[in-house]
Amino acid sequence: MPDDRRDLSVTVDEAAIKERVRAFLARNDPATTPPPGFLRARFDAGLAWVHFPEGLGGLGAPRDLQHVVEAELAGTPQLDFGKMAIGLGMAAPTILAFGTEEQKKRFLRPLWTGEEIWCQLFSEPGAGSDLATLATRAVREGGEWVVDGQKVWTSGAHHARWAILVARTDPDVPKHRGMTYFVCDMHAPGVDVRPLRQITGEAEFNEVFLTGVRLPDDLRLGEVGDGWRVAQTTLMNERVAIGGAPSRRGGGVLGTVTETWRRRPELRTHDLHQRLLRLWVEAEVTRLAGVRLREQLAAGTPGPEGSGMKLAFAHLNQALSGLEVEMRREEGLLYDDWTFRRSETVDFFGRGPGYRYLRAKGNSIEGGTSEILRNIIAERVLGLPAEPRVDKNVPWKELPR
Amino acid sequence: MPDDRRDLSVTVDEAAIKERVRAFLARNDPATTPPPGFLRARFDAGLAWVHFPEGLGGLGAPRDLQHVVEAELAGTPQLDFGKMAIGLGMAAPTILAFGTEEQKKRFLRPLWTGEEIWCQLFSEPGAGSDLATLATRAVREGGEWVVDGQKVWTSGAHHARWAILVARTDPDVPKHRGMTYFVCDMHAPGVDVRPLRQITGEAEFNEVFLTGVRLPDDLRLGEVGDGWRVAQTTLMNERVAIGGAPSRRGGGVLGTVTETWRRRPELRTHDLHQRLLRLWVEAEVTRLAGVRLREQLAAGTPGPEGSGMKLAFAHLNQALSGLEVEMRREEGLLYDDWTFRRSETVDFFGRGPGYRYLRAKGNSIEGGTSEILRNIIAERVLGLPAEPRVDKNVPWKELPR
Amino acid sequence: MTLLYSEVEEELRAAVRDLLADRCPPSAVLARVESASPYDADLWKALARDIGAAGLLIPEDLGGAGASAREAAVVLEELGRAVTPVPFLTSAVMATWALVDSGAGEARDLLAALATGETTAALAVSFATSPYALPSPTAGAVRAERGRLTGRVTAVAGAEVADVLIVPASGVLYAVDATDASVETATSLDLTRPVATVTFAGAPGRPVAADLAPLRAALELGAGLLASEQLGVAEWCLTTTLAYVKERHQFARPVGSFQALKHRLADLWMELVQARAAARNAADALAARADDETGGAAEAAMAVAVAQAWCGEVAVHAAEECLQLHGGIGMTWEHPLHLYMKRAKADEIALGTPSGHRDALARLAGLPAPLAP
Amino acid sequence: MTLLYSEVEEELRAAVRDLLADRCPPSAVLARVESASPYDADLWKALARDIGAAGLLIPEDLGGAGASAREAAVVLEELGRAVTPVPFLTSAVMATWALVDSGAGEARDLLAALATGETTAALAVSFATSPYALPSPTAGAVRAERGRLTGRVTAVAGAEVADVLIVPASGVLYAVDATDASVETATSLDLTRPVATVTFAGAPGRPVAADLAPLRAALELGAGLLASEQLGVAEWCLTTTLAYVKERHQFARPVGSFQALKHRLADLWMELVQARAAARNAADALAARADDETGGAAEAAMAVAVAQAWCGEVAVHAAEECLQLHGGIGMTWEHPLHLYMKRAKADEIALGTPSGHRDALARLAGLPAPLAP
Repeated sequence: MPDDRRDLSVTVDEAAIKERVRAFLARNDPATTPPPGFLRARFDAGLAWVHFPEGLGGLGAPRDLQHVVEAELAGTPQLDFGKMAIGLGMAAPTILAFGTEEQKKRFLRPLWTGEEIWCQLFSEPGAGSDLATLATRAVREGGEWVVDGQKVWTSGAHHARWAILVARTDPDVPKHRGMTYFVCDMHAPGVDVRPLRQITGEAEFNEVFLTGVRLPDDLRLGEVGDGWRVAQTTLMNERVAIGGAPSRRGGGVLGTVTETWRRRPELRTHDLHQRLLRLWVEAEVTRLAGVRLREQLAAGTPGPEGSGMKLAFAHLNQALSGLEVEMRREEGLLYDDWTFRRSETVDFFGRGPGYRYLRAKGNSIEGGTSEILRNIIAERVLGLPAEPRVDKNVPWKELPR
Repeated sequence: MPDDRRDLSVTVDEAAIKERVRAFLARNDPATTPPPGFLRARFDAGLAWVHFPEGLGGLGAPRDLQHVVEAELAGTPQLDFGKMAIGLGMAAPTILAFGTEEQKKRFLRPLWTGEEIWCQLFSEPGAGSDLATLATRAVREGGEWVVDGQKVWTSGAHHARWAILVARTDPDVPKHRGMTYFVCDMHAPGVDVRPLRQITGEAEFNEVFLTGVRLPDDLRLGEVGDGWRVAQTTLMNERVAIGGAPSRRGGGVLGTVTETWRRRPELRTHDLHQRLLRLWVEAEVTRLAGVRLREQLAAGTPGPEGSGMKLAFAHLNQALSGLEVEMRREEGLLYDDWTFRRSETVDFFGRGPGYRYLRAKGNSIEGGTSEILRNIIAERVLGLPAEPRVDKNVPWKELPR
Repeated sequence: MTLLYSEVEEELRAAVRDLLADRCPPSAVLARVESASPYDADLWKALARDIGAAGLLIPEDLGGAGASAREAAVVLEELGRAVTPVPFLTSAVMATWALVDSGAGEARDLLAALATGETTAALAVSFATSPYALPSPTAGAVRAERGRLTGRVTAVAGAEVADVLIVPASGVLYAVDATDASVETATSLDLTRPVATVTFAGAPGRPVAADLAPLRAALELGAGLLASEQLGVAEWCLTTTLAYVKERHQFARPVGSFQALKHRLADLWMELVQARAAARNAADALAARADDETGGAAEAAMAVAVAQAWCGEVAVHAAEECLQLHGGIGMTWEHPLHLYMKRAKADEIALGTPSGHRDALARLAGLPAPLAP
Repeated sequence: MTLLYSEVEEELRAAVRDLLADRCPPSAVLARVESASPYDADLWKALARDIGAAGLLIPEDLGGAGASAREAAVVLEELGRAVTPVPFLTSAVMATWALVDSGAGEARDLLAALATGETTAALAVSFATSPYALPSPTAGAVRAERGRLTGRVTAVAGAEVADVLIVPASGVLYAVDATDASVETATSLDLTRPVATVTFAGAPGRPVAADLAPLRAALELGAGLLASEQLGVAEWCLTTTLAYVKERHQFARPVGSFQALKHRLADLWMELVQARAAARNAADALAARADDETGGAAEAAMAVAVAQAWCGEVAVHAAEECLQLHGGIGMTWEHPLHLYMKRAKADEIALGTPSGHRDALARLAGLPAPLAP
């Protein structure tokens, strides 16, 4: 099998892909095929993610040929990346790497077409930066697992058909060794999703309470006790997904601030001007670092800059949005809307400066705090020695909490 | 004895001290008595440091009455505080607290009159922030100690008659328990003082090499093995001595920068202006914090702000001197003098901006690095937990280095 | 002059703190800010009655306590520490001081009513107004014509609980009954001190000062004492963060044992040490200024500008560190810290931004701007 | 456009690095800076001969390598990393580019001599001159009268090793033999690139450009490529610090295991990631600009200003962290890091300060200054 795949990827080049897209479009006219059907057909044609194996939405082709497909299929029905981010960015690569053939066949197609939405049940109130200390228990009963616990910061849980879930299956061994990775059925009895209100007023995330949730063993992903290793695949993919720079100079949150600056000369002061110029420069060098990082990834020499990009973006968004509130003076005393309601996205551009200011505070927490990212850079990139560890060889149940 | 002292301090008030000064001046006319003799007589009159015991330069009076003496004796021969800083600020309180009666009698008077200069042999190339790891050995031979090792950052060693010295007397016990505190005879054979050139070009400090230096046991201060505790007294007094704010608004290094700012309008830019205003504010609030700290000390409720003051001064001096070099543009490319020569003082005002910039770098290292000061604040003031320690119960000789 | 707290001040602080601990825990504030009346009128009455807060700055002959800016500052530290939704700063400090500074007869009558706490007032100016840029007599937002006021003022703090509005109009300061104006609360960043739009449509006004000098004095006092409120906000943030990082474990250690956090908290603590000195200095200089009408004005102006330039940013920094070091829980509505962050950010703008105060220092400290090119 | 290094560039880097490791270790630089000749003439010859550094930017038809700003940037990274005391930036980049940009006959003759490295040149302008404020033709420091130059220029970098000085005088660019001028080395902050005062007393000059546009181009190229030197300086500081904190033990741990230091070094590393992208972008834009005389100018100007605004401060920050994290040993003359700190601080001023470049960006990026009050 691995040999077959390698052969295939050698034969699939840009021309072959273009030919394949042409043939696919000939069979499936986007103007007349309803979107769900069109996407299903696209998956079956191996044009979902070309680097996936044949039969699972791909062609076993090099990853960087995906852009050829996207260019050729521009204007055809597209995915709703917002709702599908966790499925596409985190669940799919994990299922591909650790799932059984049955699991891959079952889950990947509706995941990619968006017919089944996924969410992530990792973080807990007591396990944030130290995810491996999580306490949600999964206990085996015959061919099933009974899951009890509380998860938090789950976006899209109220839409989700499935979740990726890490739970503790053995509290008697050190924390990294006693976890198992599951696909959680979000329609199972005992799954309770509650919106979690944020400081912005709205609820982008949920708390998910799991009470006696029964999952058949064939929803387990990877070996029992191997959950940490499986989760690493998920998390690595998460960080790659987050660290994207705006590709346009002066774009992102900076753009909203500079637009106000240009439009409202009466708000300008020298202090604000000097600070804005510094932030403009910081945004631009960060954008260039992102451009360079993408070049490195494309050239096949992935650099460790990814964690740094997230660090830099969090800082920029926070500094810029803080500056904007101050710049507006009297208007900065106002807020657009405190209504408690669900929100599916982070709306940095449609909402007011107060929202941007508050929401940007989460940028240095979600998806790895800036503190954890600095640890990762220090240890994995710079090779600095780890701190003395006190939790390495202690059974999970004996850890101080 | 302690009871006598307490009684005395009750009876010595401001009026009594003024009377005592009057009587002293009647016996010792400052106009006709040569300075050394005048100072010796002042010491003998108990007017050196009023809070010291009678017979040792003091009156056993409250410390805050010292200013009365200083006011009354203004215009009379004064001490050379520059050269005598270590003797007055560090050696004297340590000798008072831990010396034998013989040691106090022998050392305190010439120390205070300046007839004997003191220096400090604490830091070593391998023991900076972690002073307790020091490696200079003192081995007992009969009634003497034989000392071998290398000390560094010793100011005034080339003038000094005596030094306060901490050395390792037992390498087989954990590091804090195997040290002993000595008075080192700087005229003893085997003491080799070499000037240590700094990045400013000059040598303010020395390296001191100790090779088979023999010290009689009566130069030991405190018990054998008790050196760490004795040294704490010295270091606490050092930090009190360092944390002094300029009492004048706009003074210190800030003053030299603002003077240039006012005198040289052609150098001004908005960036520099905004940065200077911020630093001016930071300097002013730091000055006010110093005023408040001194009020607290005088009111008998010493606050923990002392370490913070040193931290703040280091930052201010570095930021201001860096700004000044940049502000001068072309002139900032120049330097006044790289000559390798001894220097007795830190000349922030007589030298050029390049010197100030370079010398100020030492402000966050000497007398406790800013990192160590932040640890002290975090643990002793804020009560944050210590980090896991790996050097607590390990014999000194087995520590990794 | 002293930057320490006197015994009387410490007693005042203890009384306020006890009352607030009892009546205004963070959970109560959180519940209140979403109710129809974000200001806590009962608590305000209790503060006025039990502590004498409403009349603190009012002369004794008018029924007040005749206390100074120093005591008011201590009250504000505590109100900041509890983000208490009461109109102390807006009524008992700013509106009151405009009337005290005026000294006109009508002003004195109003002060007597304010001293008991039965009547509450507010200055009808934007809360973002700095002491350095008053509305000019001709370009002001409100016009007065034969005692009738017409116009609109946005972002007024404390207006919805005010019985009387003190309004600059055509270069004169008027008192207007709130029932004669329309007050519309705006959706505000600071949930615990919302601002409102106040509209006058020919409202009858009683002149309480012949010019706007008392308004300037009130804004300066407000700005100087706001620094103490900011200190209180910052203190709650630091204290709460310290407690949390000592207790919260990750990697089987209290997160407060991680050195990077310890160093950041040490730096933040030093900022608060400086903030306390600056805030006390402003309060002390304002108190001395009131005693000494001739000298002291320049000293007070400088002390106010320094305190505002420093404390506004410290409070924001403390709130931001508080949120970051709380991790996810800090992003939830349920945890009260967002109330402090919103207050800190709004306070940074209130009565002049830090950079506005630094610009004032450029003049006051003789650090002139670059020559025009 | 690419921000990566090409294979050719990596080979060039390896060749320069090998040569410098061999000929110019920090100890050798430390010994040299106090000698009578702070510039290393032998090493400069070796760089010119073995690497072709002197003629890198000179067209092939004049005996140069015809390479672009991208390759020169790589050489400067390595020279920065070793604080090498050779006149590459001053002669082979700045003086050379003024002549290349001019293209006049006399300029071409000089370029042929510079290409071999036998002749070295320097621009007779203050090293603090930014590309945005050229000496005006009438107010220049040097006057030309019938081909004779008179005047004085201070803080000229690379002058004492120059055979030829390129001098702006009365709006024209002249070449003057160094033997006809007086060059006096000043005591300089940067020990590895001292500046000098150059005096002309009726020195004979040969016109090499009819106006000062080539000078502006040379200063812009110099500023843009200085960012790569600053990157090299910063890299040495970070690398040296990392090695030290891994090895230095205090409290029985490598000091690099303390989290506060780890976080600072992680932040510094990110600044360098950004600096590398900015420096590469400037080099790339300058290379593209040379190819495309019509477009590209605005892009290059912006890339240069961004790189200078960022990299100058990063190099200083890296040097300052390097010193602080070395503790006492970093304050000694014996450790080479002070050479990097002095270079970094002087480079921050050279060819425009970071804020000067930010001011340029206010125009280039359309972020106008406040209206005059």
